[in-house]
Amino acid sequence: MVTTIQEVYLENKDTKTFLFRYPVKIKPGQFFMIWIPDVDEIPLSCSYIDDTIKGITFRRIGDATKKLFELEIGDKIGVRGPYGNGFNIEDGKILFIGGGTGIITLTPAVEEARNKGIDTTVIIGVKTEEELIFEERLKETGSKIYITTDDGSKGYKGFASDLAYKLLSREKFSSIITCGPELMMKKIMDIRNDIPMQASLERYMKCGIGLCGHCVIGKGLRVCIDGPVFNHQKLEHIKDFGLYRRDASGRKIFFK
Amino acid sequence: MVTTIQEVYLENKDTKTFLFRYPVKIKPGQFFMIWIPDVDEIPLSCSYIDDTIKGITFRRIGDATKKLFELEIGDKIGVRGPYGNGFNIEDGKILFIGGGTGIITLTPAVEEARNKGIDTTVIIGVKTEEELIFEERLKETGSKIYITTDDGSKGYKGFASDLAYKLLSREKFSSIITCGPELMMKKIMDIRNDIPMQASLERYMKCGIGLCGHCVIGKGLRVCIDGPVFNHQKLEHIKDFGLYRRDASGRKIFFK
Amino acid sequence: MIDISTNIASLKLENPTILASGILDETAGSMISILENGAAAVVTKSIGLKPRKGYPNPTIIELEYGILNAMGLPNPGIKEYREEIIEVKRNGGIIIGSIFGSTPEEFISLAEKMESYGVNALELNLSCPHASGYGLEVGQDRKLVKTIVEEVKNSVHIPVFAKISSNLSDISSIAKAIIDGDADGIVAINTVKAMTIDLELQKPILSNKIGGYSGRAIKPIGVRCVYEITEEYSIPVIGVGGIVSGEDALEYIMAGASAVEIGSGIYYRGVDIFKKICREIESWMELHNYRNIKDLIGVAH
Amino acid sequence: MIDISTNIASLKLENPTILASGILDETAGSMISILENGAAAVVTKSIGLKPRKGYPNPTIIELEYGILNAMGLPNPGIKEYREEIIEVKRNGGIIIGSIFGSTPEEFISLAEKMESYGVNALELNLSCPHASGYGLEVGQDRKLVKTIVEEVKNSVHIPVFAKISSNLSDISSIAKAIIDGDADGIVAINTVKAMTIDLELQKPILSNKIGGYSGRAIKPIGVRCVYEITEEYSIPVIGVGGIVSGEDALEYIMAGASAVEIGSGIYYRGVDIFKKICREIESWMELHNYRNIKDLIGVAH
Ligand SMILES: Cc1cc2nc3c(=O)[nH]c(=O)nc-3n(C[C@H](O)[C@H](O)[C@H](O)COP(=O)(O)OP(=O)(O)OC[C@H]3O[C@@H](n4cnc5c(N)ncnc54)[C@H](O)[C@@H]3O)c2cc1C
Ligand SMILES: Cc1cc2nc3c(=O)[nH]c(=O)nc-3n(C[C@H](O)[C@H](O)[C@H](O)COP(=O)(O)OP(=O)(O)OC[C@H]3O[C@@H](n4cnc5c(N)ncnc54)[C@H](O)[C@@H]3O)c2cc1C
Ligand SMILES: Cc1cc2nc3c(=O)[nH]c(=O)nc-3n(C[C@H](O)[C@H](O)[C@H](O)COP(=O)(O)O)c2cc1C
Ligand SMILES: Cc1cc2nc3c(=O)[nH]c(=O)nc-3n(C[C@H](O)[C@H](O)[C@H](O)COP(=O)(O)O)c2cc1C
Ligand code: FES
Ligand code: FES
Repeated sequence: MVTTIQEVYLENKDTKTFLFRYPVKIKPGQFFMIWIPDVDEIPLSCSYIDDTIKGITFRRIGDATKKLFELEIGDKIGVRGPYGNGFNIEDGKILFIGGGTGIITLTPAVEEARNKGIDTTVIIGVKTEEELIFEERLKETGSKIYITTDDGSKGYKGFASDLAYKLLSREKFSSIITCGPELMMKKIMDIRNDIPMQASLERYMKCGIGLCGHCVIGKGLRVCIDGPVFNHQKLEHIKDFGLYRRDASGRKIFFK
Repeated sequence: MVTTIQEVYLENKDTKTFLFRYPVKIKPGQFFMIWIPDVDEIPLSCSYIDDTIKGITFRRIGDATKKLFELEIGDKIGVRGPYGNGFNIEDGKILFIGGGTGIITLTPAVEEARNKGIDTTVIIGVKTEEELIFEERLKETGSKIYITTDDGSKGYKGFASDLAYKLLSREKFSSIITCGPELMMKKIMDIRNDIPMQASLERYMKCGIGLCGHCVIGKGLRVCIDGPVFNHQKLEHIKDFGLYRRDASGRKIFFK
Repeated sequence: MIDISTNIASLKLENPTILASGILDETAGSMISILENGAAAVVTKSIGLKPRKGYPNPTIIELEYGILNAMGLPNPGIKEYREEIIEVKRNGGIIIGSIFGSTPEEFISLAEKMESYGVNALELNLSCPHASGYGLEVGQDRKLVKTIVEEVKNSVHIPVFAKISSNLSDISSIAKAIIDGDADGIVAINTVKAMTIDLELQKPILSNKIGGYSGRAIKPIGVRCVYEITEEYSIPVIGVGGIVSGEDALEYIMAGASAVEIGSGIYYRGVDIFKKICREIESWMELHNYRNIKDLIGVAH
Repeated sequence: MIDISTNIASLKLENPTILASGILDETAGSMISILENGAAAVVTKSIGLKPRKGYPNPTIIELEYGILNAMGLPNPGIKEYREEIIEVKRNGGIIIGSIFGSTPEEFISLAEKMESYGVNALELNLSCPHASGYGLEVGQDRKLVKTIVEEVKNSVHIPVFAKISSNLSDISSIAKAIIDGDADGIVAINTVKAMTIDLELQKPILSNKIGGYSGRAIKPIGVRCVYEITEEYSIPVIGVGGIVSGEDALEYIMAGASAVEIGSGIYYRGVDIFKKICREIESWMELHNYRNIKDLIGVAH
């Protein structure tokens, strides 16, 4: 479906949010395939959920996101989806850990958890203060918010996973929900201390509907259909997790 | 759909009835396209209506009906449909006039009328006594039954239309429903005395679904969709009615 | 005011919808009714020199996403069909005569008769997928196609369109042959060669076994053909295949079609599909601020 | 006991279902999962000599009655793909290596590597409808087809199948070329050339514009091709195109297919479609008193 961009927000110098009409039911953690005419079609999480209006939030890093960044209110984009499974948000006390753009995917999940009255703690990890996004939006949910920066320009100096380790050793959480660089998520798997965990993965996607096989990990798990959210039981059996992803041709690219 | 012949009845030496499973709703006057494998597919009225079981009754006259006549219980035939509009059976006092195989099409209509408690009179017109069919079935409905034979071998000697003329002049009917040779029906149009009339027409059919145009009469009336039943208002404007039909190639064949 | 009138060569049409060949065009009454239902023009069924009964039934079968048919080109022959054309003309409609033959001579003879009966244009059937010796069997031979088009063009004064198939390895070279023959337009596509087998009887359902697939399912195939032809050549194209809504028609028009033909769509939406499609095109244009449908022809290139 | 095992040439299959090329066959894990979901064999995605990214997205789009794709033959190249094959073989599955090239030499080189990696058979992609210089562009040239098949056959010892397109004017002559080249089987059909245009953006949706149509809508086209080939020749045929249910598979088998490949069906029914289809075939056979699926191959002729 082609839809018209209705509102545009600049989240930081490289990140924008678009809102558009797209009246379907969506679970936090699900994503769209966004067609940027003449350029590309890329997966982007649904970052804003309302009955008729949906949003995407993206960081410009390459051709597609750069072109998307230039679009304005009234411009048209193609939207397919929602695709994927989304997060499973259950009662308890949840620790959300978002690294980089990962926080985009997590924010609607935090909002849903809060709407259900769940106790939520959020770690937002970025390289440096000016990359921070959604701080206000997350504060408004009434969650406990921690910020980490690699360079110490704001909040805790260090990696989100370092702070997570500390929080986990002094507080009791019923589950962890994370999205961010895969090595960060892998680290969290190692330190999670038997706490149930869900992680949202990113893989190169072409079809988004489980046919092309480009996003497959482990023993035939399709990130676009069986994921992008996987729980720790599944992650334990995915040997590629934290090890490698594949490029557009299907060649392995090892994480470093 | 392919169905299996479940019961076979010999109605007279050239006419048989097949019953088969075909669980759809049908109105009297609607027809099927019956596929006789390796031979042909022909239109035949639904002659027996039950929720799950339907029937066809046919007279052997050419290749297709001859082959059909040879089939037995357990044999398979293809059935498409029901197609066409069917009769409109309204309260009052109805005169049914069936000529030749036309009575096959009328009988379920008579039955429905009687089920609705309508006063029904039926003229069954045949060439000679041994061609008579459905006499018992029609008697069981409690209708007033008249039989006409061209040769006087049973009942009134003469044409069904002759007897109809007599009945119409001495009784008051609220409507006439007829099926039979087109010249007979044309005659009835002429003598109907302003009584509303419905006639079921036969034209060469190929598709049965209103596309091929083979059954078209008048100004674009498709016998398979807009008919086969037409009321007198429509019939008055169909210049081919009683004049000509078309063969398989679309050439006009004039009635004589 | 929204203008949905269009031209194909010198033929002026009030709107872009035309009745496709072989559907409800056996009798004058039928064609007049289609014109009254909003079609800007009708194409006759494909007519040959002699009467032909066509194949025995089953000749047509509804599939899940389309229609499959192998009628076998039934027609009363050019001589008897004359009166149908005369009657349509008397009523004042635009009528395009579809003809089929196996040699240039047959095509010429049919074309001349059609012209003398008063048709407004000709459509050469070079694409029927299921009639041995005719249609696609002629239409895949580049040289023969060129000769037929050329000789017909030399014999008549009305516009000549050639109807082609999607069942070609190289649609471009056949389009080229048609253009070299100096045709006034290309009609794309005819039905797609296909078959369906009944599992109970373990037989192909159509008496001819192989038939032509039309209706909803084939739209992406037809759109592709129209796009391919108009991407390479500038000849006017009439799009056909699976058009059921105004949006479908617009898709063909954006792909490069100057007008569209509609056949199986009648099964899905009734004989007034022509009116409905025109209304849908108009309301799409209104919503998108277009005033002239000609501005949409080929915009997807 | 109902026996649904089948053979194509010397290849023995537990059941007639095979994963079609290009669907969920990029990684060993994916192919192993498909084998565990009931497929008797998997075909690899079409592999070339060098890594290829394929076309930019959009490369695939869901249509109303099918799927349209123009992936552009993305693949990691024959060298890197080796480990995927080795891993599938280690797990014990039957794997058919699909390869594409533009010259006989390329095909030979790929075929020899595939054989050395341990594939059980080869599928020559002579039919991809949207990769310039490959696939259908090769597969419509009769002489080239014969040479490729012949030379590949002379270079390897495993069975060689050639996958053909429905977009051929004359499928019979291409089938003949394949048979003359001494292939062990024909796979029919690849996707059908098609296009879809978005009305809002007034552009073809796929980045490559033209793509290949698969899924439900194309079944009657595939069945026709299988019937046409097996009517004329006695070479084993694998049927592909729009198979979603056991009944669909049986339709291909009655048309003459010895086995079937399934691709887009996964979209409609999940990865366990292979198991489901086998179960549906068995229950149809039970109901109709068949014990051996081989008794149904080609019965519609
Ligand atoms: C399920 C999912 C959800 C995502 N959600 C968001 C989000 O909400 N916000 C956000 O900013 N980013 C998100 N991403 C990442 C986003 O898709 C990439 O940033 C984007 O595709 C980059 O495209 P580009 O052309 O600008 O960059 P390029 O220069 O083309 O690529 C940069 C990197 O992006 C990745 N990428 C490119 N194309 C694709 C593709 N088709 N599928 C997957 N990855 C690709 C590649 O791995 C590449 O390394 C998500 C990815 C996935 C898989
Ligand atoms: C709506 C309708 C309902 C009918 N209902 C009955 C019925 O209930 N019982 C019955 O015995 N007959 C019925 N008929 C007539 C029946 O269709 C023909 O008797 C039958 O088609 C003859 O086929 P044949 O091959 O045996 O004879 P042929 O020798 O092929 O033809 C004999 C005559 O049957 C007619 N006919 C042949 N094929 C067709 C066709 N495809 N469509 C229409 N007419 C055809 C021709 O006009 C021909 O003159 C009906 C016809 C129509 C149109
Ligand atoms: C029943 C039927 C008969 C047809 N007869 C002809 C014909 O005689 N000549 C011809 O050129 N095309 C014929 N066609 C093809 C149509 O004109 C048209 O090209 C095709 O059906 C695709 O369009 P649609 O999907 O709108 O039906 C026929 C199609 C059908 C369904
Ligand atoms: C996403 C996708 C990718 C494909 N890639 C290939 C390929 O690389 N090589 C090939 O021979 N066929 C390829 N095909 C064609 C399929 O193997 C199959 O022939 C076609 O899709 C018809 O079968 P289906 O309707 O079951 O999908 C691809 C099809 C799809 C949908
Ligand atoms: S993106 Fe194609 S299978 Fe997931
Ligand atoms: S039988 Fe084809 S239109 Fe009536």
